[in-house]
Amino acid sequence: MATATEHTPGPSRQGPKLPVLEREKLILNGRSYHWITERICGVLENRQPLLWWLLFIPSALIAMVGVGLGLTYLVSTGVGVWGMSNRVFWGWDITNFVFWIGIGHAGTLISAVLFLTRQNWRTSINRAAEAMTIFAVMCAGIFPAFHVGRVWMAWFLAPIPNANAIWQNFKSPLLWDVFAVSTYFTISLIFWYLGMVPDLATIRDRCKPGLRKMLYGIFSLGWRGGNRQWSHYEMAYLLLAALSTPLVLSVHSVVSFDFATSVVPGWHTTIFPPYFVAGAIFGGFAMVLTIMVPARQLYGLQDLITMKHIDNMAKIILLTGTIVGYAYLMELFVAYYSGAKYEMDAFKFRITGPYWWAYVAMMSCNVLSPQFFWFKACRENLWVVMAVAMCVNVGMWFERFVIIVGTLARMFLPGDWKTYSPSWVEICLFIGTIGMFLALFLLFLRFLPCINIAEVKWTLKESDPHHDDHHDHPDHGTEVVAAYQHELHGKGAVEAKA
Amino acid sequence: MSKRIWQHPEVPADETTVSWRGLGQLEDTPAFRTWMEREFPQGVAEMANEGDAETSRRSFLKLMGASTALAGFGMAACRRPESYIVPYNKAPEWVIPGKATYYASSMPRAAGATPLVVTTFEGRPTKVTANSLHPDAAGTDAFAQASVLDLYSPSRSRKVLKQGQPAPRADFEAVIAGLAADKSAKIGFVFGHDVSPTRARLVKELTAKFSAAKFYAYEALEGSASKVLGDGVRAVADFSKADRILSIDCDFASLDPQGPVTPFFDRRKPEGKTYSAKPDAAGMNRLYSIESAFSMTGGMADHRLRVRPGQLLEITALIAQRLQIAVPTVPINPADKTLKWVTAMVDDLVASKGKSLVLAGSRLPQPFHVLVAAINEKLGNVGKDKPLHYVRTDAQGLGDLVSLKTDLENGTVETLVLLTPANPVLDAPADLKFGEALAKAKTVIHLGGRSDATAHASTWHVPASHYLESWSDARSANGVYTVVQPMILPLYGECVSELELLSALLTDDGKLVTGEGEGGTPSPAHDAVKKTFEAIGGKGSEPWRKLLREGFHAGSTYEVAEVKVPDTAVAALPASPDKTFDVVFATDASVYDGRWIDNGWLQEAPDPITKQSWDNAALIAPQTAKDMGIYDEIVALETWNGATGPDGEGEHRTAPMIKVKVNGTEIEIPVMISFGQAENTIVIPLGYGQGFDGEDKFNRNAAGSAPASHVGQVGVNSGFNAYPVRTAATAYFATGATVEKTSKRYPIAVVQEHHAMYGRALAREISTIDSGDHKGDFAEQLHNVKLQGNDGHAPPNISLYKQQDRAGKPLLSDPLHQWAMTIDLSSCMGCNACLVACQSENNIPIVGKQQLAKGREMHWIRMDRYYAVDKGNDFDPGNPALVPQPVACVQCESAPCETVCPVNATVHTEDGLNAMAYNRCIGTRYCANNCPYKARRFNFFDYNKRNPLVAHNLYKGPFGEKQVGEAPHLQRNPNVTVRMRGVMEKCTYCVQRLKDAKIRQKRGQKQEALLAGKASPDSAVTTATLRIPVDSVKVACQEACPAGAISFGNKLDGDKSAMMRAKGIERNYDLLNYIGTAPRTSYLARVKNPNEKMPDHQWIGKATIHMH
Amino acid sequence: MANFFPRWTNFLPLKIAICAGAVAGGAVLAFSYYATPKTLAAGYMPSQPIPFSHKIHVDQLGLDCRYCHSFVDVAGHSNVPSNNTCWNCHQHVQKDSPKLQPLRDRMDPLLKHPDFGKPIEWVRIHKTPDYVKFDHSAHLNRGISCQSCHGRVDQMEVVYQQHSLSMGWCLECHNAPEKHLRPLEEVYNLNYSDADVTKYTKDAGIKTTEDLGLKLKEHWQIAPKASCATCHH
Amino acid sequence: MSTTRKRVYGYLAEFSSASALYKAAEKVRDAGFRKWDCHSPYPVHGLDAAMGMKRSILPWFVFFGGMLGTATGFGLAYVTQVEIYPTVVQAKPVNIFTVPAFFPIMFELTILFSGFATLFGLLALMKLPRLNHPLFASRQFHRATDDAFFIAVEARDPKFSAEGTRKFLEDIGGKSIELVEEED
Repeated sequence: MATATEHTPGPSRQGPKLPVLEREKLILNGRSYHWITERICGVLENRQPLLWWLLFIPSALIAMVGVGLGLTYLVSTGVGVWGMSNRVFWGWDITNFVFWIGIGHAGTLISAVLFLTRQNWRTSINRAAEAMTIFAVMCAGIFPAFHVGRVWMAWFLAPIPNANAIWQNFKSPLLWDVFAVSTYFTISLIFWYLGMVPDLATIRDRCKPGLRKMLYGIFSLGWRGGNRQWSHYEMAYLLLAALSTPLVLSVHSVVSFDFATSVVPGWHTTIFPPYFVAGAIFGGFAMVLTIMVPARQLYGLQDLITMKHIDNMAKIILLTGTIVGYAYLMELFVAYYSGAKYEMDAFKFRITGPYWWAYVAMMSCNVLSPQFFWFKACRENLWVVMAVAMCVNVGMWFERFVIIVGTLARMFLPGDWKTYSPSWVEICLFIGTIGMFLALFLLFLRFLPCINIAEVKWTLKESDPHHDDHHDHPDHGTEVVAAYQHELHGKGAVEAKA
Repeated sequence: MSKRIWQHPEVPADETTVSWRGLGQLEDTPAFRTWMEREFPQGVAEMANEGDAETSRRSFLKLMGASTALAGFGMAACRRPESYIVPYNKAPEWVIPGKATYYASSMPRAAGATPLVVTTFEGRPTKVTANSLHPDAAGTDAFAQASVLDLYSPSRSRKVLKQGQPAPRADFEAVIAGLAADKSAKIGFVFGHDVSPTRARLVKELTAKFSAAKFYAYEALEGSASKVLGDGVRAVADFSKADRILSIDCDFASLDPQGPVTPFFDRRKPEGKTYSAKPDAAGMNRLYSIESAFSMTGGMADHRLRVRPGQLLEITALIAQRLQIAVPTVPINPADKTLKWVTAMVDDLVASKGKSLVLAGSRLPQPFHVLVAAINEKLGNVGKDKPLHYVRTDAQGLGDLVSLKTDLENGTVETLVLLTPANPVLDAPADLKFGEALAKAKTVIHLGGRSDATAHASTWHVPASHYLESWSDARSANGVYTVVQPMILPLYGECVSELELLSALLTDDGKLVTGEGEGGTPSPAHDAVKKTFEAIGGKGSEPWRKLLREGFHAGSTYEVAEVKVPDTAVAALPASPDKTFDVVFATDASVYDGRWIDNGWLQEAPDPITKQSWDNAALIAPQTAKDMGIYDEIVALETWNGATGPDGEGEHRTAPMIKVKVNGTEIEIPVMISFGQAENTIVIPLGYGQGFDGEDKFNRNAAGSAPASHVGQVGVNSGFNAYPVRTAATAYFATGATVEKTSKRYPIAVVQEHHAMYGRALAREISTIDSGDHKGDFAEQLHNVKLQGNDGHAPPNISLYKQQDRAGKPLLSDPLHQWAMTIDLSSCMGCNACLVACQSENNIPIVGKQQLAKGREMHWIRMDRYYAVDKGNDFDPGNPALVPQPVACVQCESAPCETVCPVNATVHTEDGLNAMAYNRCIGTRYCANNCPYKARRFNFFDYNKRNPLVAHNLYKGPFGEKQVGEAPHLQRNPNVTVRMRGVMEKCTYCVQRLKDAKIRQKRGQKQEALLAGKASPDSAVTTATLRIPVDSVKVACQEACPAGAISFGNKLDGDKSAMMRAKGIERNYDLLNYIGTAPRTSYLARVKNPNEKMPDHQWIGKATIHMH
Repeated sequence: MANFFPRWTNFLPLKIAICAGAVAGGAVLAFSYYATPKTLAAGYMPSQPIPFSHKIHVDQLGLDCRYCHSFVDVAGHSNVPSNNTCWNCHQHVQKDSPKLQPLRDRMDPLLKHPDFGKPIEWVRIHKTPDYVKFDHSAHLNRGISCQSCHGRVDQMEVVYQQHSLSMGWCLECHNAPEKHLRPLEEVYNLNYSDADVTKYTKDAGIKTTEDLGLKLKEHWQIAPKASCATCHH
Repeated sequence: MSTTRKRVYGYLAEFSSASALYKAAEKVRDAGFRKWDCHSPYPVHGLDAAMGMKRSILPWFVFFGGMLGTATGFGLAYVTQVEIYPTVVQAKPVNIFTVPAFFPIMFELTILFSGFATLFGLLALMKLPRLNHPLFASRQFHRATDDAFFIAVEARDPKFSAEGTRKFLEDIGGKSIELVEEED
């Protein structure tokens, strides 16, 4: 992530030459605070490019038709309009659910885990990634909510005191799921919104009086940027990051429990939680790339979302893709090592049985395609990056399909084996959620700051109150110091004074 | 006015006995007798007359029509809608609202009546089951179980038709009156092959009255045995006495009954019928089967030889020859293997002389019956106390269809009354051209339950009363006089029963009285039956009451007929020419000869062999299919990778169409692979393709020969009609058929797509002999049943948890009852009786062909049927073993489904059931995914509210057509919730019956207290008084099973319960034991009893034994 | 520049929060009180085609419950009497009462009324959903009185639903049946009280009906089930 | 700005950069002011110390919120599953040994309640939402969310004086010093 350079000290320097790690700049071309404000707010203040409309209108239509009509037909007629049977009880519904919820994970990971690990490069992408989380979880939520046979009875899932004196089964992974996903959505929403408050205030302060100013004013809560607010705010942000990190790990673990706690061969395996979490991060980053690379071009944000960001994400995809590939192989080994016929068969049929093509798609998209990222040239070529990201999106969908359908269609008793194929309603609904996701994301670009303005400003060199102090510090080898080093020294200085 | 005899201030002392019959709950105690006298009181003062008493209890529609209006599905509104309680105006006798009443009756059938106990609720018959008191009781089959649905079928004929158009019944009554007046009428009557003493008596009276009257009997699948044995003579087998049985293409266990079959199955259990003896192969019978395609019987066989039908006679002659019966006319050149097989088998038969039994399929041509009669005679098997005896039935002097045709053509018969359950216009041999002959009659009166092709070809069609609506009598297989009594007045006013019609013709004025007479007098059929019975059982009301109570007259049997061994000089049948195929016109397990085509339960029940539903297909062995060029590769029984078959799977499965040309005519029909079938043989089940509408894939409605009006909603567009290629000479099979491929394909619905166990020891099998394959002798194989397959090396399951509640008590806390079940694969043949019984008991909907193809069948019992062939089998690798395995919810003690339900909709009950609360279920379907047995069924649509039989209807949602008519709802069991869409359902061991039994038992506490005169707090209540008597409560599948394969009972009864004894024997194993689900239903491994001297003995009983 | 939002808006969020909280809390309270079977079902008192008074027939005339509800201890379903049960007496008694006109129309052939022979449609008061299988005989024969579910019907001029009949209400008794258990002799005695206890026991420690209920529970091995299939199948 | 007499909110002074703000803040702190604040477009590091502020007490809110969540999760699960209506599922015990099955929900509720505690605790500590504020009346304050750094000293502060404070702010490098008055 950083390159070691030999730095030539300025002519005024005396003393030994010290090699230091110079960070690549996160914001290029020495942009000013105001430029950043202008640039980011410009995305939502200027007229939208034609392309926005060209994308938004079809997405919104697809969302309305696919999700709206699809769900209306589903609820009015019955789950039978989907392709499931009394052999394969889950199909595209839960596949899509796990797919979308997995995508959400990158957002939280970027905003929370990278925050805690002081990865400042996250600042340019975290807002959009968090938005993606919210929208992906919304898309995901549609499936478990509406896949139930009696959606009008879904309130049975909520622990409400009732005249029937009956409660939920707290031992059910599905109930854990309900709690995990709703908590995840709520916390992500809080995190996203709180992170946005100072930026909404920025927009508010740029607005002329009117409806826009009122709305931004209301949602920015009267933010004044006073340090007595910033102080608590930063603490809250840190706490939320600390809460989200275990949460994001738990959510996909709990999703994996749906499978791992069952008795179904091919599901009943303890490696599922880490395997699912890694897969979720993997798929999530691919989706971030899929969306951010075009958005960056569209709105000219190259100075904010730099090739360094893309490079970093590509490396994460490579890492998690390799973990996922390891998990795929380990599954096979564990099945072999168990010596249980049913376990071995489950994987044999997955790989060679009626859904072999799904397995091949999964393996080639998830394990093989990221291997391009070993090469810097590939990581720097946006076309390759986009292609791999798209592959991973597809591959991760197939992973869930293989796990769910490939397993259920060939379970314990050959007498009940029957394959499954989706109906047009399921396909429509899935495409509808893609439309919904895009439409929501485009609305987000249109109305909300897609990059965290305050945090980006914070990463500039001059935002460190001590950035100009260092000329006086003889123990520094260079005046060009990485931002995080400034922070460290800045703190030391404060403490010394206090 | 009032007839409410139960209106006593005090309670009858022992009204615990409402479902006394057949439940074994009450032994013959004095209290029981007292109660019986009260139940059937002599000379109850309030009764106006006897007939009044008989009809009043059945007058439910008249009195209680509004009661069903109560069942409404109301969402809780702010204030609930007003609903009404509509009591009887005059309460009918013996009807206790909300309680079942049981009546003994029977279902008349060609092979002998099936004695039944009929469950009725407020006068609605809802369920039939075997009358176990009857001496010829042999369980029920799927047809008997499904017959109750016909009563309420929306396809049922309910209007009188004249030339196919609705006409007033009064017009028809005038025709009858005219006929009755004309004593010289040239009138002919065609009956079915069922035997009714009253009908026989009326025939005599008719002969006396109408001098020109002629009588015939016809059913489509009739055989020619009586031509060999004599008029009205039948062979009846007594399987309890048969040590060795040879079936020559005779499905005696299922579709071709030759006598009460339960004793056969009893002797398939090495531990004896009730599992009380030590396992011993000596007590078992041994079944040899020679057949061309798998039948249920063939699946049970210890040794099975597959032979194309054209060679069957040769094999039969060979057997005769080995027994020194000369058959000079039949050329005998058997293959080596066949000769060895037959020789060893005949040796075994000879060794069991007098205790062996040879049966030929009743539909086989005459020469077979000649030979088999001679063989049985030679083996000394015939006679009293022998496995076979001949009886003379009441159905004598009846002409056949050929003579009827002649009589019609030459004008001997001008008025024809068709009373047969068959459909001769459709199902008569094609070369007879019966339809043309029928047109020559002046008047044809057709009495039938369906407005089928014959109904439309007749002058008059009259809707027939269902047997549950009409008075009649019948004889069971051995000739026991058995009553058919109505449970309900005919649902539709125009219905007429056979005896009512005959009675009307016998009256002077020809007045047709049906249902009940004016002023509630009984139907003339009642009087006729009573008169017949008086001659058999004696006069007076006591024998009559006993008959109605028990359903049969004990001691009455057919007279034994002496049959002269016929001349063995039989004519050879034409040989099968080279490169042609033999075609078997098979009896269908779902529609029989086509008469059940409108019965949804039967249509939906998968064929026990092919597992196909809703259609028929030409069945062909894999090798033959490859030879024909239908498939490029031999279709494998088992693939290494679990791939889908060549025709696809589920909703995408289509079958290639072929043209079969035989007897000079050709039909197009889809092809299915059937394993274990003889090569070069095409099996085509009969009875399908009776009517088509615009939804038919091949637009066969356009041809016009089979319009949709000939069938109802169930049977329309169902299957392919093979009758047009069947001739009188080839009524059962034909030779010389040629086959042509077409490019067309037809979608088929197959419930089970994979036929092998894929190396998993699921339906286990052992043999009674040591075959030298290191699996040891019978004892060792028994010992290792539990270790077959994966279970041999899986470590035991140890739970981390103690199964305790807060107080440290066990979770399954009921100290009185812990339910469990065993299913004995040794006697289960895989018929659908249990499946249909479950459907009728538990209000299970049908879903239609399209849904079924997708795999959305709702049957709580999935009848898995596995084929297994040993890799080393060099005798006949194309002849696999067939092992059925019914799988319903096994009520795991540690049920994986329960823990995953988020809303507690499925939890365990205290007595060990895996309960399902439908109204709590939200339909996540997680439970079903996590069920290793896939025993759960999901209501993907509102099958109960949206008619699944109307094309695309389910997919129309709120705009779809609602269920047709009110009648199907009347069949519902009021004690079982009718499930709505979006909920999961499954077997719960008929929990409604268990609960009912428990409540009845607990009521005993009160009886005891009151009778002893003690204060109730002092009355003794012990575990013994509260526990249901041993094995007294039966579940629906168990009751229906003709093979006694299902044992059910209370684990806490210990060895007193047959179920617990079965659990104690070594054959007992848990399905998928290694997962640790601790199922309450366990299976008993199938035992094959091969003959060591047979050339194929080492491949017998090896379905799972080599799996590990 | 001036403030876009007027000063009063500073307190608006708090006011909105308080109002929303109050409304939501109120809604929950109102719903849990009014929209539960306790309120919705209990107290239902429809008028019947014939204003039959249980008070007169039971309390004053002393008829046993089973005179009319004759199968209540035999069947799961408690039957409502058929017309001829009423007619047995009322063809002789209260022959002219206008209240009984509907009965006479149906039962007296001499009136030649179009309703002759038709049943009377009584308005159903106690109703469990169709997926609930409540068995009267199971309760009555094990010492649960009519009164436990139906209240003092003998004191009712017009019958109304006294209890909610909700599942939670059922479970209360299934978990602690002793409060309702009584000797079988007292099951139809709706007037059963602590005073009756001494008739059935000499144990001085047993003073209240609940004490006796506890004893009966143990003695009769009463262990009501609470799993689903007890009522739902 | 109107000429009517209004209540004074305080002085608002702009500083050129984050470091200028930082140094000025130290001086304001050392001068003993209490009611004052630094406004910046992003959180300036170290400013808490420079302003002499204590560490935020928000973590305590969150801690107790989280504990409440854990307790709610445990209570809800245990009371309903073991006490009120125990159901037998997959032969799992219905006593304290079944609690491991409740961990996921206890965990999730811990996080959920912590999250709400963070949100509402933060709003309470920041005294937001407050849509109207005298500073919004300033003609330059809107730049505080863009690229300007301000120190606002409130008139409520006991050390505040109309002239002295202005001078003080000028001395520490403040520019465009503005007297902010409350509107009504």
